[in-house]
Amino acid sequence: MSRPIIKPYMMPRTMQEIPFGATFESGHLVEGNAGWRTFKPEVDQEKCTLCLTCYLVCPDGVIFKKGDQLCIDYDFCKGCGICAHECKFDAIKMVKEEI
Amino acid sequence: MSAAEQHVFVSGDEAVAMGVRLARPDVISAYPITPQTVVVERLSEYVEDGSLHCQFMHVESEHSAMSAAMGVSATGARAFTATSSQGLLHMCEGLHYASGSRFPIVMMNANRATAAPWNIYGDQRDSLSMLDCGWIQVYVEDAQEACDMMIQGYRVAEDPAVLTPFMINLDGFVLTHTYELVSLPSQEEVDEFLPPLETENKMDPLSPKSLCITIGPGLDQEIKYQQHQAMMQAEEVIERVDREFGDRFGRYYGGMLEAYQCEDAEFILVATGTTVGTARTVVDALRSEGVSAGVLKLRYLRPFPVKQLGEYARKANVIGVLDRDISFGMEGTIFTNVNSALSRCGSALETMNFIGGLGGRDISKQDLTDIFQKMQDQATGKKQPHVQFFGMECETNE
Amino acid sequence: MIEVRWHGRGGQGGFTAARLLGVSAALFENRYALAFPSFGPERRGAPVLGFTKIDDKKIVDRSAVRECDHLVILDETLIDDDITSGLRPGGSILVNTRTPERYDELFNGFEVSGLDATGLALDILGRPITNTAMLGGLVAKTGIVSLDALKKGMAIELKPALVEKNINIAEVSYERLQEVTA
Amino acid sequence: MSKNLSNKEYFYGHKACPGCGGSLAVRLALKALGDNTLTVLPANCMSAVSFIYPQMAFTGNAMISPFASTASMLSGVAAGAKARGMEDYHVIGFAGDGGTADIGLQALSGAIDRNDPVIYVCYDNEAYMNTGIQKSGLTPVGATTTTSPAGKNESGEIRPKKSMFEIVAAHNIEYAATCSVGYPRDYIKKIEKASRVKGATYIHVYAPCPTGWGHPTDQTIALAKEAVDCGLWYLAEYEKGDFKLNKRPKKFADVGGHLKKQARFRHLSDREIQDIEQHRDARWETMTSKWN
Repeated sequence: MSRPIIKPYMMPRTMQEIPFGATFESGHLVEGNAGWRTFKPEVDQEKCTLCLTCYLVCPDGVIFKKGDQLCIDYDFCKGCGICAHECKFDAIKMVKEEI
Repeated sequence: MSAAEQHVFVSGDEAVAMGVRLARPDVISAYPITPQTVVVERLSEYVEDGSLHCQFMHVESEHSAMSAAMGVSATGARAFTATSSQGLLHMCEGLHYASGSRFPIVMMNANRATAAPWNIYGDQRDSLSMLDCGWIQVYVEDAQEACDMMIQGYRVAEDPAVLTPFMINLDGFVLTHTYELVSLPSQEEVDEFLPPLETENKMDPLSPKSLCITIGPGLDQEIKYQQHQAMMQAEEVIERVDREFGDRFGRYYGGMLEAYQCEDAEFILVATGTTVGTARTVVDALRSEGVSAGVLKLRYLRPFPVKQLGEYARKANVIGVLDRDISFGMEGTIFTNVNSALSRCGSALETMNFIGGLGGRDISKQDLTDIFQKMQDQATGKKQPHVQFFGMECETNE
Repeated sequence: MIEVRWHGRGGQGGFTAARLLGVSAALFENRYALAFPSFGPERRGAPVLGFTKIDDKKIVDRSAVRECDHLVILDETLIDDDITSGLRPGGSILVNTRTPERYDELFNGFEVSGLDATGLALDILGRPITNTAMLGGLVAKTGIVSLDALKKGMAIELKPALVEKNINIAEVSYERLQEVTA
Repeated sequence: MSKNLSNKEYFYGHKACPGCGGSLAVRLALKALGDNTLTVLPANCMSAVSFIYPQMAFTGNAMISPFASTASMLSGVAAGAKARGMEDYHVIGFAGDGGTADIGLQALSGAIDRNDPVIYVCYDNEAYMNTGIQKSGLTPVGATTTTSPAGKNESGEIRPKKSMFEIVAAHNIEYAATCSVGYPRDYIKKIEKASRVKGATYIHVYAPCPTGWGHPTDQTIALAKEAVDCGLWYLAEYEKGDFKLNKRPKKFADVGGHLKKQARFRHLSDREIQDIEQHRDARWETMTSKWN
């Protein structure tokens, strides 16, 4: 797996479960950042050349290639729009998030 | 005394360096400051001559010395540092950080006055102002104890029930720069006594960790409770480790505290560090005159020997507390701690605080004899201030 | 307990002598010793004191030395009216001088010996480092430790290149003082 | 695309503001270094957004250092890793502009002086953003911050940025470079280069902060690139005692246009913008005449 996933986590109920010495498991994610978005990026796979510039400049690292498709991990995309702005092929559009 | 022991005639600082060498730290990060300097000089020589396989990191400040030691400890390696006075104060942030992270760093501190005025001589205002940093604090009386506590220090600090940093305090100059006979155990014996460090809270390539993480109001208090528990558990570990050390090397120091002539003493002086030695001779002299005097050597101030103190206080008439420190506007810090301990033990004993030996002022036998006299006066109804400075050079208009 | 006070200047080796005496007593005569300098920053040329305490039992009193039994003066320019302060009545003084008689009045009541340690050091070491000469003299004069213990102490404490010559100096000064005091 | 760039994400699920340049700098550097990287961050935005128990955004080993001691803790980690016999690892730190040029400068100097095998990255967003946009030693002339407010009497920050790159180079460091998240490939290349050096290295990466600079979140990369193109930032390397400019714009892009895209500069008069241009020209005069 190239990126960590959200795992369910119960907050400690006993002292034994308290993270010892303020140390905890790395890459331990309990929630996404999807709720931060107002706009979300949508990829036009036809226009996309898989140049991966968007992947390179994404501060959250949520863009990845799967086969010949460009994918976005919407659990963690914050909707900053950098990918859409930097795409030279106009292959990513920011669209209003619909709930 | 074991047959493999070697005798040397060294200063307190050198005894520390020799003890550290026997404890085999992986990395030493230290910055020089009088009167700790000889420790880092000797350790540098040991690293250079190959008698200590260790990296010596020349940091550019005490703040960095402690930060580097934490970095070392964060990889699970054994770290040592040493400082004094202003240097200890400069480290203060790191002291809290290290204890919260449960890094079993061992540090030597040469007790020295804190500026202003600028003063390089001994008192205990530096380490006593750090009592709340979450470090175990021990105060030693001579070079032998200093050397031995370097070895015991790692053993206690690294105990799974403790995992708390450990500060060994030596009175500046009077101990750090005085030469005396020290017995050094062999490396093999120390290796048997002190196993390599094993700890969970470290960077691990196979199971990566995030250290010194952010924890909000939701759980921070529990982390602090955990730290407190570890410190409380340290008491039992300190006693056990000291006993085992005594069995192996023939020197048992009394664990949390050592009582000298206290069993039946009416007048007990509570003291720390080198002053205890002088107090022993004064107690001997008073005893020969029929005064039932004793001295209680507080070895550990964190954790604090509450129970033990209470037991000795039960039979006493007056307890005097000698502080080479003053918490301005209140009293000596050790006095505050002793009073709290006694009150918890249900003792309503008279206690008196004697403040002196500041900025390197000598504490003479006469000073201590006078202190015992004042305690006797108090018992016979001649009431005095509970907190008094002794050995003043000028009239104080009190 | 025997208490010795050493007077010298930074760089003359007064404290090293105090320490060597302690080493010899502690490691080679099964006794206890403390050796310490006057505390503070070290500066070449400034007056410094050294102290050695020797006893048959462990020395626990670490308060400042107020009184002493023996005074060793490595540099006679340090002599002033107060230099004998704290020296117990009848105590001994060893001073590095060619003319000890000039201090007869000042040192009245004490057992005074002179030793031309500077001359001796210049002859043997080629440098005016007088500490080991004075040490040999003190040991001859007082018998605090044996010459043998002193030599052993020097052998383990001094830099290897310096051991032979310094032992030589101590032996010569030991003999001289024995002649003087005999 | 760099061939060696890991497809794994080592900095994920963090709580940095949308469009954060600093988080991109951290992400790309860690991807360039790959598995078994030991990371140290002082108290700053990047640590504040990634160690929020129980959400740990670093997938590798990472720790927070005291603010002043990113570099010394890095040195300690490097020494400890060596002592523990670890193999194939990198030790990297990420401090901000304040954490580097102000409070952390002494420790950084010490680590470079010791030539400890660590990569020190300064992500420069030109103010103390974590505490709410206060002026740092790397805040540029004219920028308004909460402690260098532009008002009736002052026009924002009045002193130029410290030249961290040259300060570091003056230590005769093994390798140092300036970068911008607007030129990500250049940045990755330089991180990779630093990772091959056996001693201390320093990478200074220009990283816009939409929150602190007052620009739309999608402009981060564009502004970081434009800053280089208009000459307010530069791409350079210091290696084996030599300075080298990696990019010499033939003609600078428009400074005024660039500055006016950011709320922090919007108060500047034409005259003040001209002053900034003049300062830029003088700086480039020195760089182009003295550096290769």
